[in-house]
Formats: sequence, C-alpha cells, structure tokens
Amino acid sequence: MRTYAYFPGCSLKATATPYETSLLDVAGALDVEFRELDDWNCCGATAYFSIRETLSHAISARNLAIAEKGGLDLVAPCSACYLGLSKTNHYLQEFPELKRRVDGALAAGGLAYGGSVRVRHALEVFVQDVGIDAIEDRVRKPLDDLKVAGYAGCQMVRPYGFDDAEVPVVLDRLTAALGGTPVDFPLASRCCGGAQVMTNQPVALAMCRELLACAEGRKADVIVTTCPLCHMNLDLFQGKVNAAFGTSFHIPVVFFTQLMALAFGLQRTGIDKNIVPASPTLAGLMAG
Amino acid sequence: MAEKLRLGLYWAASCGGCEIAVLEIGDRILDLIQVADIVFWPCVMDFKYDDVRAMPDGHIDVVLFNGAIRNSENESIARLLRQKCKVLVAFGSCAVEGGIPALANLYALQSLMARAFTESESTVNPAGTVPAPGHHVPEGEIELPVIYRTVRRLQDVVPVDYFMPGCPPTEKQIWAVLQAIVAGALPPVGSHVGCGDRSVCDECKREKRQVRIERFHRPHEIVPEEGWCLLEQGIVCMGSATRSGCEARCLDANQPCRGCYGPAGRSMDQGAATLSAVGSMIAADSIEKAEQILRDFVDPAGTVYRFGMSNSLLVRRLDE
Amino acid sequence: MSDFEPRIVAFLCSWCSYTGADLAGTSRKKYRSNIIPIRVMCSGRVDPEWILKAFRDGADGVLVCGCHPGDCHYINGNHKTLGRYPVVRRMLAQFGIHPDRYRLEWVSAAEGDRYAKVVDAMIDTVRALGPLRWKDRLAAATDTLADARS
Amino acid sequence: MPRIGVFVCHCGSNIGSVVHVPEVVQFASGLPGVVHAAEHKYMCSDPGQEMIRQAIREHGLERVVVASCSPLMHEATFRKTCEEAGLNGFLFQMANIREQVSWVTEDKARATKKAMAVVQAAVHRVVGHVPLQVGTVPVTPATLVIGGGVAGIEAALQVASSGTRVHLVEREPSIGGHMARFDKTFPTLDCAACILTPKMVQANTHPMITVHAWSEVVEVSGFVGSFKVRIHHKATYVDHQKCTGCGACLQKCPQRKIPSEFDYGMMNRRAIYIPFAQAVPNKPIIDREHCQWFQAGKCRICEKVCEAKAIDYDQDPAGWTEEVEVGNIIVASGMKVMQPTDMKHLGYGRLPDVYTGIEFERLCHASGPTEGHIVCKTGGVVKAGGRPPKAIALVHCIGSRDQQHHAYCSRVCCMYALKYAHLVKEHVPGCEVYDFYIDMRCFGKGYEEFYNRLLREDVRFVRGKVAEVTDAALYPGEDGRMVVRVEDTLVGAVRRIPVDMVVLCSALEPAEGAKALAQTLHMGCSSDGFYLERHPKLAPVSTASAGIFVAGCCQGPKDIPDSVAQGAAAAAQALAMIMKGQVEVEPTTAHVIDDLCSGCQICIPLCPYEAIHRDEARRKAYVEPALCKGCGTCVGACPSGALQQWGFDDTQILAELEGILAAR
Amino acid sequence: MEPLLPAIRIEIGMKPDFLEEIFEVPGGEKIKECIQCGTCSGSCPASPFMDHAPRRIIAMIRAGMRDDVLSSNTIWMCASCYLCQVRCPAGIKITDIMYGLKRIAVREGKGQPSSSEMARIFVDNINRFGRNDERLLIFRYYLKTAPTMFLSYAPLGIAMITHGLMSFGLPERIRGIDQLKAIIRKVEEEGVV
Repeated sequence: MRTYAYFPGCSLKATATPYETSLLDVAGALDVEFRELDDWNCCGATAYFSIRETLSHAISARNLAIAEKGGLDLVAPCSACYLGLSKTNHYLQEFPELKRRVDGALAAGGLAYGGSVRVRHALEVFVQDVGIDAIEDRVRKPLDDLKVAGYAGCQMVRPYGFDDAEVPVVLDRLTAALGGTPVDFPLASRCCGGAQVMTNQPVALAMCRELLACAEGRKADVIVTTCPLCHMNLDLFQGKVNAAFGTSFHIPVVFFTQLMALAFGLQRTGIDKNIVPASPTLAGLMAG
Repeated sequence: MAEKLRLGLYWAASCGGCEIAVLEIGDRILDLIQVADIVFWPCVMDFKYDDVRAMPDGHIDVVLFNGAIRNSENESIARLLRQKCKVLVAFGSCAVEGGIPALANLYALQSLMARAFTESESTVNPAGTVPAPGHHVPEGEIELPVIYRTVRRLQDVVPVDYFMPGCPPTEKQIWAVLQAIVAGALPPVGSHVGCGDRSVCDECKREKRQVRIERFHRPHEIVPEEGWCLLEQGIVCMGSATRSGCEARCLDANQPCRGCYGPAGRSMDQGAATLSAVGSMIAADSIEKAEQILRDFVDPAGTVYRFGMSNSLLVRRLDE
Repeated sequence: MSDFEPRIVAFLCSWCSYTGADLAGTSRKKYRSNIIPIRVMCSGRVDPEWILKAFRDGADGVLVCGCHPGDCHYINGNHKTLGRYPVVRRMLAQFGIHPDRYRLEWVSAAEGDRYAKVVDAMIDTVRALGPLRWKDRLAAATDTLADARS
Repeated sequence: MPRIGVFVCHCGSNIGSVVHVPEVVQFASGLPGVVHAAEHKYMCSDPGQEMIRQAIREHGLERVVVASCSPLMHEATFRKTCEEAGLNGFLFQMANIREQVSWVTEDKARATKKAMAVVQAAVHRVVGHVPLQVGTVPVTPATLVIGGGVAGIEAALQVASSGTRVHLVEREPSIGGHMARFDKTFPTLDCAACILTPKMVQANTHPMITVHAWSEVVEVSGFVGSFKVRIHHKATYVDHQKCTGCGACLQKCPQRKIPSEFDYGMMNRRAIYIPFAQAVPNKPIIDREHCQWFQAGKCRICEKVCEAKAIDYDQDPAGWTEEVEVGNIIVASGMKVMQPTDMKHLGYGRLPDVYTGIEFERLCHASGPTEGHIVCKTGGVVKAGGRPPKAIALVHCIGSRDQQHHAYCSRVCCMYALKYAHLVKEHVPGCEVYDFYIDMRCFGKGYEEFYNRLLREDVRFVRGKVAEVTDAALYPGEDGRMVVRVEDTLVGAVRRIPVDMVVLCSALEPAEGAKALAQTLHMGCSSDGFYLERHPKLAPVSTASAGIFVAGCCQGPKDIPDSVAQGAAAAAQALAMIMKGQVEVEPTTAHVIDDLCSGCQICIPLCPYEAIHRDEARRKAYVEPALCKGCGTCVGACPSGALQQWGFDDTQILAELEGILAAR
Repeated sequence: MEPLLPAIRIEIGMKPDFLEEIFEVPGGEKIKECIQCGTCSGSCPASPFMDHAPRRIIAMIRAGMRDDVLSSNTIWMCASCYLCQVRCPAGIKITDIMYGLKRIAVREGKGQPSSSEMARIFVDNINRFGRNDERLLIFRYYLKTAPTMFLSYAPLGIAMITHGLMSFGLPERIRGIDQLKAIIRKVEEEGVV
C-alpha cells in the first residue's frame, strides 16, 4: 500500500468529477491510497499570479505547510495545481526575499513551511512509483488497436515537469502498457489555450483546433489528457471549435485515469460523462 | 688573588627542575665555589630578599634566573635582580619562552582557579576557598602575590643578557656555560648560550625514508619503530623546528621532541614552523582529505607551543 | 559594527589567483577595497608564520588563493597549502580567533568574477565578526606590577 | 637605509581618474628611505621610462618602486629601465594600483587609500631586495605539436622548415582534422581537399617531421627548454613500415557494415580501414572490436591478401609508448562539433533529414555518403539517388549564444551557413534556401562581400531563431514535409515554413579530453573549457606555462584563416626560442642557508622537480638552481627558515606585510 | 482637416525606467540580456493573436514604451504554457514577466477588462471561500463582462448538467478561511505585489 497526500483542486470537485472518481478507483486497483489534504485551499492557478505574486505563493504555501505536517508526498491530478504548488516550492528556494515574506505570512496564520514537501503529478506517481510493469499486470481488458494521442499539455511538463518538456513520452508508455497503440503526436506538449477559453475564447478555440487537427491527422481514436482544463477545452469546446472553423472533429477526449479504469475493467470509467461521444473502437472496448 | 666572582640563582614560575639540573654538575660545584661566591640561591641556602635589596646595584656578577613571570612576586624580584646584577641569564625554557606554565595562556585565569581549587576531581573544598592577595590573620594582614592573567617571559619584564633554553638545560651545557662565565668568555650580549643554532634533527640519528604522513598517532598510541624518523611515522615530533643543543635525548628514548629549546634558525614562531612542515608532509590532494588525516593531530596549539606559548606570535588565547 | 572596515591581507599565487585578480580588474568587476594582495609565486610558499604575523600586527582577516587542486602551475604546490590549512584553522580557533578569519580559496586565472565574489564574501564574513585588534587586546589582558599594586 | 625612488603612473585616466595620484606621490615622498617621488601620465612610455632613468642617475637611487599596472604586465619593462640606468633590475618593485585598485572600485577616496597602502608595502619590501642575475637554460632543438588539424600541420611545417625536429601527434588514424571533412571553404569556395591534402602529404614526407598518428600524449615532465614527452601509440595490427598502402586488404575485409567515424555513421567502413581516401599516413589499421579474427577467431583474410606481409595480429593490444625530448610544445588539439540531440524541438535524431553542419558538409562532399548530391534520405538511409529537397532550412546559433548550452558565439556558423546556402543553390537547382539567423556575423576579409553575393543569389534570409522544427502538418503544403516555426523578427510575424531538409549549425565545443590534456600540460582552461592564452591581445598564442603555445580551435572557436595564422604564430614563437638556443629563467629560486640547515630533509620530497637533494658529506640540503622552478613551497615548509627564495625572502614578504598593516 | 503627425517616437515621451519596474519580478533583471532572437514569439502558441509578440514586448519595455505595452492584449493572451521560458537562450523567465505586466496593468486598470476581470473574480472567490467554485466563477464572470454572451453558453451548460458535470448547491467555504485571510492580510500589509 502506497500512501500520498492528495490535492484534488477545484475542478475535480466540479467540472471534472469523472477524473476524480476514475483516479481514486484506479488508485485503489493499484493499491495506492490518496488521503485528501485536510482543508486545502485553491492553488491560485494562473489567475492569482496576475493579481498578486507574493500572495499566490503564500496561499499555495499554506497547502504545502499543511502537507508538510503529514510528511507525505503531495499529489495533484490537475496540471495547474501541480505547477502552482511546484513553482512555489522552487521559488521559495530560489528567492530568499520571497521566502522571508511568505514565511511571515504563514506565521500570521500560525503555520510554517520548511520546504520538504515533494509535489507530484498523479500520472508521475502511477508510472514512476507504481511502475509500468505493475500497471501492465493489472490490465484485464487490453485496449486492443485503440489509437491514442497522448496529450500531456503544458503545465505538467513545463517548467518543472517530470516528463520531457518538449517531447513527453510517459503517456505513450502508459498507453502501450494498457495494450493500446500510441500515435506519434507532435503537439503533445503544446498549449490548449487554458483559461483563455473564457477570456479570449477565439484564441483558445484556434489553439484547440491545431491540436484536434493534428490528432485527427494522426488517425487517433481518442485523445488522452492529464489536466481538467485541457480536457474541458478539447471535449466541452470541441463543438464550438467545429462551429467556429467549420470543421467536423469528433474525437473523444478521456482522462488517462479513465483509460486505465477501462483497461483494468473497472465498473465506473466515467467515459460516458464526457461530452464528445465515444468513437466506435472506444465504444467497442467499453461494451466488450 | 682577584676578587671572587659573585653568582646568584633564582627560581620564579617553574617546576624546580632547573635548580636540580644545576646540582647535576655534582662535585664540580666545589670547583665552582673556589672561584665564585654564591650570594643568592633561595632554593638551596637561606637568603632573604632584603639581603639582596641591601646590596649595591650591580653587586652580583651573574644571575641565572629560571622560571616564567606568572605573578607579581616573580616580576618584582626579576626587576630587583636586574638592578643588582651585571649579567642576567634567562635560564631554562620557562624563563626563555614561558615553558609549561605558559600553557595557562590558553585559558582564562578564573577557569584555571576554579579548576585547581574547586572543580578538580581530587579537590575537597566545601568552603570554596581560593587564594586572595590580601588575607587577614590574627597576627594581622598578610599579602600574597597577585597572579597574572598572562604568563610572560623574563625578557618581557626586564632586559635579558643571555638566553639558555632547555627543560631543563643539560648539565653538560650548564657546566660549559659556568666555565664560560668564570673565564669571562661569554658571547655578545643577546646571544643564546648552552645550545646549538640549528635544529634537533642535526643531532638526531634517526633515518629519513621520504614518506608522506597517512595518519597521526599520539606517542602513547603506538610503539614507534626505532631508528626511523618519528614524524614520518605520524608522531608529531618538533625536532625539525626546535633549536639544537639537547643531543636529541628524547629521541634516544624513542620519544618525540616536544620543542623545549624553542624555535630554530630564523623561524620566529616555533608552532607555525611545525605546522607548516607537518602540513606539507601529509598525503592529501584535497582539503577534505587533509582534514580527515589531520583529525588525529590532537590539540595543535598545546602540542606545538608546549614550551613556547609566551614566545609565540599570538602569546595567548583571547576570546572575541 | 556597521562602520567597521576590516583590513584583509590576501596572499595570491602568481599564476592562477593573481592573474585572476588582474582579470577581475581588466573586466572591471567591482569589489570592495578592504583587501590588499601580496603576490607569491605559489600558494605553497605561504608560510603559516605570515598568517599569524598578519593577525598579530593588525589584520582582521587573511585570504590565501591558489590554483584549483590539479591545476597547480608547479604540479602540486597547492597540495602543501591545503595540507596546512585545516590544522592552522583549528589552532587559530584555540587562540580564540574565529577560523573564518582565515580562508583558503581556489581562484583560476579565468575566474576574475569569482575572485571579486570571494573577496566581497570574505569582507562580509569578517565585518560580521568585528575587528580583531589583537595587539591592543593582548596588552589589555597582560598584567603588570602597576596593576598588581593598584 | 638605501635611497629609494617612487614613480606613480596615471596610466592616462585608467588610474588617474580614480586614484588621486598627487596625493599618493606626496604620501610616498614621506616614507622612510624615499628620497625622490614623481608621477607621469604614462610611466611605461619612453619619456616615462627616461624620467626614471634620469632620477636614478641624478638622485643616486639604489631602489626603485613603480606604482602602475600589474607586474604581470610591465615588471619586465621597468626592470629593463633600471638596468639601462645601471641599477640591477631586481632592486625594483612594482606596486599594482591599476588592475587591483583603480579598476575594481569607483570609490575614489578608498582607492587612493588602498593605493597608498600598496605603495607603502612596496617601499618596505624593496629595502630588503638584493641584486640578482637572470639565469638561462639550454633549449632542446625540437618541438612537439599536439593535434594534426590544419593549425597543427601549419605549425609543424613552419617549425620544420627551419630544419628543426618536429613530433606531430594525432590521436586519429589520419592527420587533417575537421578540415579534411570539408567540401569547400568560405568565402573563396576553394576545395578544402585541394588546399589541405598537399599540406598533409608535405608534413608526412618532411624529413624533419615525425608524424605519430593514432597516438596520444600521455605524460609531459620537465620544463621549458627540455620537456620529456611520453607518446602512446595505439595498436594498429598493421606494420606500417612494411605496408605499401596498396589497399588490397580494404577491398577483401568481409566486415562491411561498420559505421564510419569519419562520416559520422552516414557511411560504412571495414574492420581494417583507412578513415578516408586521402588519409595521411595512408596506411590501414585494424579495428579490433569489429574484426572477425579478434572477435570470432577466424578470417585472417587481410593477412592472406597482404603481399607485403604487413598484417600483425600479435601486436600488443595495449600499444607501445616512446619518450621524446623537446624544447617546447605547441598545442593544437582542436574542437568538436556539438550534438544537438537534447534539443528535441528541433527534431535532430527524431525527424529524418535534420543534420548538423558538419554532417551536411559530408552530404556536399563528392566522397561523402551521397557522392556530393544533396538529397533526402530514402528509407531512412542517406545515399545517392534520393529525392532532392525542394527547400532547405539553415539554422544558426544552435547551442551558441545560448545560456542553456554555450554563452559564446562559435564564430564560424554564419559563414559556413552562407557557404552551404551557396552550395545548395549550386547543387540543387530551384531549391529554396532559408537562412535563419539572429545576427549575421561576417567579420573576416571578404566575408561581408560573400554575404552580399548570397543576397544576390536569392537566398531567403529570415532574422529570427528557429523556435521549432515539427512534422505536424496543419496547413496546405505542409503534408509530408517538415515545418519550421519561427518569428520573422524583421517582419514581426510568426511564420511556418515547410522544408525538406534542416541543417542545424551547431556550436563548436572543446575537444574530447581537452581538460585531461590541460592537466597533463599544467595549462589553464577558461570557464567555457577552451585553453587559456597568456593575454587575450598581447600574448594570444602563449600560455601561462613557459614553452607551451596554443593554436587553432583548442583556444576558442575560429575559422581556417585564423587557425592557420595562429599555427604559424605559435611556430614563430617556438622557433625564436630554439634559434636563441636558450631561455632565460627567473633567478627567484630557492637556496639553502648552510649555517641554519640541519639536514632534516623535510624539503626534499616536497619538490615536484627533484631539485633538492641532501649533500651527504655536509648533511645539508642543496637546491640545484637549474632544476628549481622557484615555487617556494619548500621554503614555506622549512621549519628553521634555512631555506629561502631569492626575491621572495621571508624578510621581504614580512616587510611588505608590515607596510600594508602600517598603512592607516 | 486633421494635421498629419509623423509616427515618430519622441524620446521625451518614453519611460526608460519602465525596465526597472520589471525587476520586481523575481529574476526580472535577466530581461536586460535579451538578444531579440524571437524564440519566444516563434514558440508562443498565442503570439499570432497578439498585438505584439513577446520578443517585441521585451524590446518595447527596453525602449520605454510603457503605455503601449500595458494596453496591449499581449499580456492577456499569455496562457502560461512556459514554452518560451524553457526555450529562451537568455534564460529569461518570460512567463513571469507577463504576469508582472498583468499585475501592473491590473493595478492601473489598463488593458483588457475581460481578462483582468476574470482574474479579479477568481482571486476574490479564493479570498472569500478559500476555493474557487467554477460555477460561481463562470457565473460572475459572464454576468460582469457579457451578460448576453452568457445565454449563448446555455447549450454548454445544459450539456454539462446532463453529463452530470455541473452540480447544484451553494459554494462551500474552507474551515481555515480565517487563517487564510490572516495570511493574505499579512502579505498585503507588507505592501508588495
């Protein structure tokens, strides 16, 4: 039994509930326990930096401080949370002046952070700690001839990621372990537009279009994601992309945990909760 | 016949070994008194300070002064004798360079007093009595000398004519010097007498093998190989940094030189000279390695200034 | 101790460190003026006697710089220097002199920037430690008959 | 107390603008022993020196202190000045108030105070100076040249042309270096082989040059004038004395599929091989790792076909070592081209038809994998007959000017990119050439003109560093091609440009093993790993180690003209020394004060030059001045002060120290 | 008729010390070392939509074109994907500099209202609840910026509801909200950004 502190982040409690359910089920299946961080607060994501820098480090330091008491690695399934927390970790080391201020702030809240917490992404934990082999052993329903475009997105791999910042490979290794076929997906770490989908939607849609076009060009049955925001942009807004550009993409988008749940033969994959309906191959696997 | 030579001997802060060393000349002391009157030697005959005070200045021809300046008595008698004698000889390591008493300079006086009179395991002193300069007794006030915080050399309180190192000086050297005195054949004022002017290695018969030091041992830890340089065997021997004249007696006893004759040649600090030589000899190519080897070189200051603390460049510990 | 300006003596080997210090100048790196160099051919020439003398006669810090181990112009002169270093520091500590007042640093002929940094760091350290004033404090800790009588 | 003169230099404004020179002069004139103090705008100028000479005569000076720049700069100059006025040059001391005073602070008051302290130290020190005579040591009339690239070859030829013995050591099987791989050379576009091969042959056949190919320098001992060098010869398994170079063995060897180092694996060689057709020496060697006989114990075909009976399987695999004596050394060990494999976004190693500059050189080369045809890979293999590219991207500054890799500019990329642009235009009619640059650096003679020529040849220059090379086709015309994504910084727009071949002009790096060689030679490297010259401007080919010179890319990236020039320059310096037959050695050696030496022998093992031995009769140490290099380590270690160093006597250093600490 | 003014930047109108403002960003001084290679702009997925691509923004900062920079849409187009930052040959933390510019713009009420509004609401949610209820975020955001557009989102909203991606119920507050507020207050007192 491996145990980790778990930082769900706001999305997994709202728009990305299927991510959380599949994540926890898969964790269970792999004998991993995720203990939800007690009374965690929002990581601040990208928006907070745009208003207050020291503050955004301070609030994410609160989470780190709470986690440090537990002495466990802190796992974030959302790439934005993952980056937000890691960035604070790095900056507190790199910039003493910032650390002084943040320490002061924490003290005001009766907290202290020594800097010992390791921030991990859920994918990292599964592939590196549990291991590809263990995952392969757990597969019950191999994803035969399912062509998967592994989309790592940006913030999971940059600038502090565990996978290559330019050409990430971990998702492809996972796909292979699940019996699927990774397609060469050169835009694997290209940005989906993130929160632009709300503030500058046309821009975000244009970015998503590039990703979808590439995936389609590579004949992918499904795009697998590691971040709620990527997922929302590619899945929920796929229709808007088609509307905007007169395209007709219909590529299902699933979280990597959903793909694992499927291959493990678990009951709840939550794939049905995704907006874009499953492609024939995927549907077949879900049925069979 | 010419007037007899007048000699004086005095014992300040020292162990008394020097006095015994003088007696080492044995029957020859009878030859000595043929030509010289001993007019002051408290250790051997009953002289009073007042007898000396009564003497006209320059009355004594030669005073052999042993012991360091540790308290006000040492200093006042040093001044008195300087006034009453023509030639003042700093006799023995304590007078020349501070000697063993000067090791006290590595500590604060209070801590030494506490250790000596109250703390030490063998002390029973419930009242916690410690020496005090003034003390009242039924007969009235008695005064004790004031102990100084810093132990100094004779030359630090009065001008000294000759320096005769050694702890103690060898009887051979003593006799030679006495003869020189009697014959009036002393070298120019300020010289060292009764010793050589090279280092102990000059008189040491041990062989060198040109090896580097891999690790250090304290003398009690190993039985060093006879005939082979102790320094090369990892025992801190100060011979190379110490003035010759003792005929390397310690080394004949298979023990390292402790440096009682003081710095050799042009060196102005015996301790630094020793560390420089020893440090250059260790087999290290990185600071880490050097630290690791030197870890077994215990108490450097106490080792390289065992006799020369008052004579060293830094003289004593000063806490920042 | 803010107004205290330490005096630091630096012994620099001619081939690496003195050249490096010159390079700091040639490339106009700025560092504070509390340090005055003495040039020797090799750091191995630096006699611990000089270091003690410097402290006794008014230096607040002593810096010795040589070629990086392995790069000595005289093959291994700096090995002798580093062999003396730890024991001298330990002895200084026994005399109550903070070991950080004496530093050994490797500065190559190309490390002008590093020399400037080393010097400023050394000055900061020594400034924090305060003045050494060895002679005055030694005199103050030495009693005389006069003291005894009073 | 000797009569001392102090001379303070303004060095134009270099010192004068920070240090208040008159104040220093006034201070100096008040110092004990100083009978004359003066200042001058430029003390090293003729009038400045004349001023010193006059003062020595007029004031009968017995000691001279000059406060100006670093002694490493002008000590020799002013010693000479003193000598000219009849004062021994060692009765002089230099006070460095420029490099380590005026240039390192803006605080005028502090600088002036510091300058005074430095001057006071020098004055105290110079009192104890004694006259010394410069000694000389003979120079072995032979030179070692390390590295057989164009710089090394040039150096070797120049030295040998004077009738001096040269040992040219090359670790590869052939001399020629990187230039031997080039097709054309910029900006003249003359054929590299045509100009290099004759020099290679000339070097190999020159009676005074011994070429040690497939060999490495493993140990260097001794010192300027007489270095002892151990050269290790790797096993060739072919007796090059007997071998006629007929090449029969090369044809018959059954091992055909070994990637050729010379062609960066783009071509194959045999197990017995010469790296390239014009190799010098043109004698094959056997690659033990791939040889049937050595690996499987059968074959020996080369032996059978060798009429000269030169094949020798029994050679010691460890090779053999010889020792040569030389008077000086020229290091021309070259560079290596950076492999951009960790720049994944540029597709190197991931996408076909992405090459480094040097690989592309082979593509253009008639004897390269494509016989000089610039064509795309077929089936992932580089070979002739492939499809010619419709567009090529030449990408500058790969790993150069990049703090993640090398901060420096590699100096040759701009020009060889232009060369390629031309070659592509020449070889592949109708092929579009895009040249992506940050700054076009055409600094050499005829270089700007060459750039101008390429502008006329319709090369499409884009100012901007390529952000990525991708195979993700998104727009019409991109399918099946590579797309270069770049900001055209002059247009101010991001562009996607489809191409069929990408050439990454990657950085020049210090050669493999450069650091190790530096240590063998006790030579300094700068922080980027290239060898450090003694002075960037005034001593560009000499090093801090007397008698060791550098030439070519081992000292920093440079092009062929510069490499050749440096080779020749180094040769001139080496020869000057050899022609004179002797080198002056500083008299600042260690010496023993007999009366004080007790023969403790602590000094003896400390000397790396074995210059100290024990005079058994007198039971004292003795320093052999000819062997002593004057480091003073033994002096520092001598526990009785019986060892002293001329010019660095304890009394002199302590006086200097007192001078510093006396200053207030 | 309007007089035609030459499009020349008069130095007097420039703000050369704008550069120093950027130094408040940790590592901001590195901006001095920009060699204008364009790697950032070429890498940026959003640069084609920006008024000025990142490279030019840096040039403009150095030129002191303060207002042009702060009023450009560029800083709000940055989606924080860090691609420019990991590739920058000068080691400039470009993404952080964009954040820095956003902060100055917000402080001075310059630039894209929509984006800064989004950020403001986001931060306000956190400061009030400790977490960021996405429904509340979306709701408040569109209500504030584009009420009409909000309706056009109905289909998406419905889709999410039908797929059980949008629950109902009030936004929850974290227990340690007072602690969080104390932390925030402390930083605000320090008066740093």
